[in-house]
Amino acid sequence: MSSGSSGSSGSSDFRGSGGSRSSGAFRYSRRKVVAGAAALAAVVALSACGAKTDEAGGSSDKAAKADTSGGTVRVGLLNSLSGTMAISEVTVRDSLKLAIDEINASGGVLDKQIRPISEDGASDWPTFAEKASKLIKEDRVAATFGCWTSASRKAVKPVFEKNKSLLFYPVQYEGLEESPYIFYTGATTNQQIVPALDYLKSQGRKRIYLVGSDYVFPRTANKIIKAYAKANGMKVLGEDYAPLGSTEFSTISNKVKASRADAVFNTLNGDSNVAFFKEYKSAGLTAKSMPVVSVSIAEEEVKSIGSQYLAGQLTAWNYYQTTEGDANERFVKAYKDKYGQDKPTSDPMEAAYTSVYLWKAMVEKAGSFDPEKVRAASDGITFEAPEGRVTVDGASQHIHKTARIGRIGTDGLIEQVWDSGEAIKPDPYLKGYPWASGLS
Amino acid sequence: MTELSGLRVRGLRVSFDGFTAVDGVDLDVRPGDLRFLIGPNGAGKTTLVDAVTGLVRASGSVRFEGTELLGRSVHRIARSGIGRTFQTATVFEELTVLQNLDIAAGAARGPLTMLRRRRSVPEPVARALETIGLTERSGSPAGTLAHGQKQWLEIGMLLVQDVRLLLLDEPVAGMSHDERQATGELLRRISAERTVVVIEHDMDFMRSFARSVSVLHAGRVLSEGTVAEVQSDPRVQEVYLGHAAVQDAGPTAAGPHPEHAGGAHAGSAVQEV
Amino acid sequence: MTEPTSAPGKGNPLKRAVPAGRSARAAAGFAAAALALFALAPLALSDFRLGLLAKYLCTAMVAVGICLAWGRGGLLTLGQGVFFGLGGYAMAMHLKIADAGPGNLPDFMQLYGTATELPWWWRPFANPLFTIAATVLLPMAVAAVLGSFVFRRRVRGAYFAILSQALAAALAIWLIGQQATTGGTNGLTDIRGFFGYDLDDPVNQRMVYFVIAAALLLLVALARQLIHSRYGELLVAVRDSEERVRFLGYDPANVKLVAYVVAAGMAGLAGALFVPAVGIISPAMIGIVPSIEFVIGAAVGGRASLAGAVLGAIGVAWARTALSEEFPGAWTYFQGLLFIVALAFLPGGLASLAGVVKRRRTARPTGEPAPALPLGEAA
Amino acid sequence: MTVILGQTFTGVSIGAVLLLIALGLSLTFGQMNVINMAHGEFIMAGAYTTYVLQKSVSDAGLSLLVALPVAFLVAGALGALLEWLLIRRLYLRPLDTLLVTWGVSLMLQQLARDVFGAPNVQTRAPELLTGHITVVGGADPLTFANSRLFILTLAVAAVVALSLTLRLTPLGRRIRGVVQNRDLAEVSGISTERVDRTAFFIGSGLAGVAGVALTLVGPIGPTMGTNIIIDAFLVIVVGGIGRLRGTVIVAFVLGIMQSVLEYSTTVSVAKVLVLVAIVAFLQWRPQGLYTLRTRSLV
Repeated sequence: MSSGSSGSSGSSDFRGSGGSRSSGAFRYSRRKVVAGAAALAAVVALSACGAKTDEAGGSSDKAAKADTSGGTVRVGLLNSLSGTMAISEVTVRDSLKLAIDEINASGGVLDKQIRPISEDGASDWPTFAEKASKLIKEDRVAATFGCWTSASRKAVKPVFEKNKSLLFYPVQYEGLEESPYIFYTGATTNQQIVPALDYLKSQGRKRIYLVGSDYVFPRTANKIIKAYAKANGMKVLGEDYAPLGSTEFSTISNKVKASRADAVFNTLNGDSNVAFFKEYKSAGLTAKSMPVVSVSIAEEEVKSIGSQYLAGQLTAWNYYQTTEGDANERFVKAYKDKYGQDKPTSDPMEAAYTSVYLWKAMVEKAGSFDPEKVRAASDGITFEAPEGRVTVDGASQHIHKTARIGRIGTDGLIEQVWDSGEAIKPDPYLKGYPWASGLS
Repeated sequence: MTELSGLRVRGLRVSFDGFTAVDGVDLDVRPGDLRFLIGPNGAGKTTLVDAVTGLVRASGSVRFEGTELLGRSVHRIARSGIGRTFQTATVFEELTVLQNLDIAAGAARGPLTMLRRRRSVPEPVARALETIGLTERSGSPAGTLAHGQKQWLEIGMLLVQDVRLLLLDEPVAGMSHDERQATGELLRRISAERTVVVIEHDMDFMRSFARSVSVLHAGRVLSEGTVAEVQSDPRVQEVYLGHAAVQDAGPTAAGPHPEHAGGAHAGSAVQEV
Repeated sequence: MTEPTSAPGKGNPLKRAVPAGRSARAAAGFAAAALALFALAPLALSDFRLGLLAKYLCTAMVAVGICLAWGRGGLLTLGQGVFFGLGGYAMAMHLKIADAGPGNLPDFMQLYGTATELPWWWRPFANPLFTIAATVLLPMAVAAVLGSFVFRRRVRGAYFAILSQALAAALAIWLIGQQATTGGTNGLTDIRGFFGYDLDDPVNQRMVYFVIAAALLLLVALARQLIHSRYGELLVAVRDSEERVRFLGYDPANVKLVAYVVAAGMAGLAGALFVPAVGIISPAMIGIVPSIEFVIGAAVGGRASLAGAVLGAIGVAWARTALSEEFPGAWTYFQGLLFIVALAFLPGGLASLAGVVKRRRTARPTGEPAPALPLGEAA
Repeated sequence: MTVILGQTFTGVSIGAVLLLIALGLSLTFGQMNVINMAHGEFIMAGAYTTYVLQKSVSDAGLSLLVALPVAFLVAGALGALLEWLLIRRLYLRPLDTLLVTWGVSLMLQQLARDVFGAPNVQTRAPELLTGHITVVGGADPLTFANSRLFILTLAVAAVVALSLTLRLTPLGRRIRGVVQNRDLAEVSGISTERVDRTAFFIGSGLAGVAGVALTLVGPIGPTMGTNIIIDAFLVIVVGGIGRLRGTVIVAFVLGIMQSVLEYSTTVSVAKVLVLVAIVAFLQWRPQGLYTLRTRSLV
């Protein structure tokens, strides 16, 4: 992350203020130790004698070092293979394995074969933290790829930061985050949500209704959408959230219908989408009268909902299976050869696939697996990804990506109807957008 | 004893979903009495006891030592000196005999006593153990006792509970002849200073130990008096014979019968009367 | 499963009513556990594994309460996640405030919230003493209110179980809905300090482990005292025959309430200590699934025996880790199988295995091994 | 006014789904007192049955009709198998049953994931069932989704069939006999084991039917069962265990409550309010809406 951001942004994330904060904690500790010991009685006092309190920064260099001796290098794959999120994350794991196999077949990284170690996050955030810790400390992996939900990323973020190990996160997300030990290879908000709004505006659809799952990404996305709407003469007619996993959308579709909006901006996740679109169609709402722009529906989801319900609806991503280019043809073919001809490829899978190659390129540029050296080498790394050329922005550790609006066809594939023309520079805090100044 | 003491039931009525199990019972039991309640199945004997002890809701009036019991919760009634046993002996099977008695003796204990361990055997418990002859078994789980011993343990629990009114539901069912005699002697001793009401089907037992008898039929008191008086009452004979006729006609005990199983006793009772 | 009682025979039986060997054996077991927790585990385990053990011990603390309330009291405690969560959130709120430093809002509120100052219900948690008290007392208070309603109305068996689950679900959904002030689905994450100690420091992580181990032993001792007190005997009596106890002049609602409230306090403390051990508390630790998982550990080990419940909880949590590391794609088969085999075929849990062996050896008749559960009454 | 009427309609359609998923439980939980956490996975089995059938029967309407009896048999067989393998050992231990069947549900979910893949699968609905009928026309028309109408019809038909079976057939009498007095039924020569298994077969089979219907409105995936199971249990508990009448009324009341509250607040708040209302209701009537007054003693 850029050291400059800590000063200006109100978010003052811990890293920027790290130095001053820990010294504050030190002063703070003297006072609190008395209170704490009194309250927790002899037990705490006893163990406190044995433990050195935090002499600022003294602890931080005990990070587990990656084990890169021998002919292989281990990397971690951290995805939910069970629980509710498995419906999405298993395909990401498959895609990561494809990239690793390809790289191994072509000689590996720095002449070492990659050995993937897969762990199940079980759709449970503390489990993600536990498994991340295990990959870093026990398996001594050189890097970890995975996580899907914002909650799982938030849970593992301190683990990677504490241990100074790298995570490659492949899913579009809500922005407002930069971590020195995370590379974000999915879209941030200005590469997906803002272009989608631009598109709606250009189509003259200015009265929109917001539907989302009740968690960080939709709520943040909708905050951005409302700020955008205010600045661009659009109107948000309503905003509804359903608990994750909720499958009852009759009331929400009633509200949407009654609002007579021009379009719906949909940030629902997972199972809820299936129920929502079935209800949407039952209510007589169509892509013509009131199109839905979805930011979490990719080819895999289309397949599970059915084009019967989705044909004509819009999506906003950076990649579709139909995206043109040799790199994508190779990717789609390799994926189908490995996992089955009926398996579609999607944006998060592509971002995951790309992330492994980006890591490889960074390692090779740095000539080392050392996370600090890899980070230092990251700026300007490019890769001819299935979605087109992507470039790593070293300061934010996000990547430049092209935004694409697609329309779902009756064949279940998504056809691109608009793109941003060039790769958009990542701007997770939306600093380049004046209307977004009040957001964070 | 003043006229306030003893059990005094007036116009007691209990109904379940339209079925009236007890239909206006009046009953007086004096202290020192050993009253037997008899009657065919479904006569409302157990329901009567249930109503007195607060287990089922009832209308009318039940006074014990001058205090109205109806409307009070079960444990409050128990604390005012009324104890009962059940048709099937219900002791705490996983607890030892001693623990069973200790719990029965301790309803009035304060929180501090409750949260400490039992370091010694309380005097009343030791006495009760002697009385019911289970001193040797005091450390055994109650579940391992023989059937008769369990029933004694129940009576022992009433003793340490120090109740002044004992309501016993078939206390000698399933006991051997000797055990019955012993139980009867025990009840006689107990009734010297307390009021005892016994529901019983065993007519031999009743004849041997009852001081007075009430016959219930169809939720009402049919007859009341000494054993001899009741036995000679033609209405009682009619009810038992009539009931027997129904019983013989077919074992249709499956109906919406509120009374628990126990048909076998009734059958034998018929021959006794 | 229940305490072994001396065989009848010589001497004054009343003297032996309080078994003599029991305390000595318990003391020995306690010493062995302390040795294992304080000496062996820190020596044998890596920092990472010790951290995991700390997490397991937290579930074991919940299991101590479950042993008391369910194993001894027959209460179907399927909502322990609520109390665990209350304790956890109380602690995490304080730590987030402390992490942010005086005058600052916790990081997630700055990112996702609209408030410019702490919500009123956050403010008391700035005080460490209030927080420490609240982690235990808040769950106990909620349990007391809930329990006094539920037990007095004689909601029992399946009703109580389903009702507890409904509450757990309601609390989880509410927390998720209040994202600006509770962190929503994310929960409260990235907790860095613990009463002035930097949690990044492995030495301090160890300290947290020792605190948790000590707390567990404390709870076990407390539960043991309760179980062997007169109250403990009464509780078993209530479990086996609630009506009978009522006819002895006790109000079973109060008896159950005590066990329920104590179990809630234990779950709350466990939740509070889980936070520094794992660095996160989220609604995922509160809902129906974690509530079931808490109970399963105790059930597999043996609900009515303290050692069984504690070891079961640790064992099940450990098995989850080990199986999922070994078979990331298929571990739920093994986990499901473990629950099925242990519960369907060993009603008293693994602890009853020891009991079976012991009984064989002494060839003594005993009572029913399986504690009767009071669902039949609800019918 | 239109809103209230409209939300009542919506509530009825939510209630229809609740009723259908709870109906099987009214037998296995309501009558037999078995807390079967794998019930949701039986619903899942029904949904996957529809998916599999659509691979061979291409007409969406026909395959849906064929799926109904097949799913009943598939889920019913699973239920009978579960009863025979595990539940019959656990009749007196309800919480153990809950935990054991939870283990079963974990395994069934993983099995679905391994057989059908982790992502959700798709079924096609007949076009007729993706539309709606207009009840009241005008600017703000009152509509009722055809899929919900189908589910409502199916639920009502299932309720009628179930209650007729329980009341009129020898099997139904035997089931009720066993429920009311197990020991007595046994001595009267009824094989309680067989009755238990048959009842479990029917209850689980109804879950399968519900699964077929759910493909019209929701996702078909390995975890679809877990999302709905608690709602189903709540319907039974509030309705009164063992009372079909209560189940029906409560399903619709909860549906309408949810939809009305949802309209005026948010989904989360509505859900929390409904749950709190249920808890409060059970304080008032601890045995549910309808109770069998029994004189169970100790």
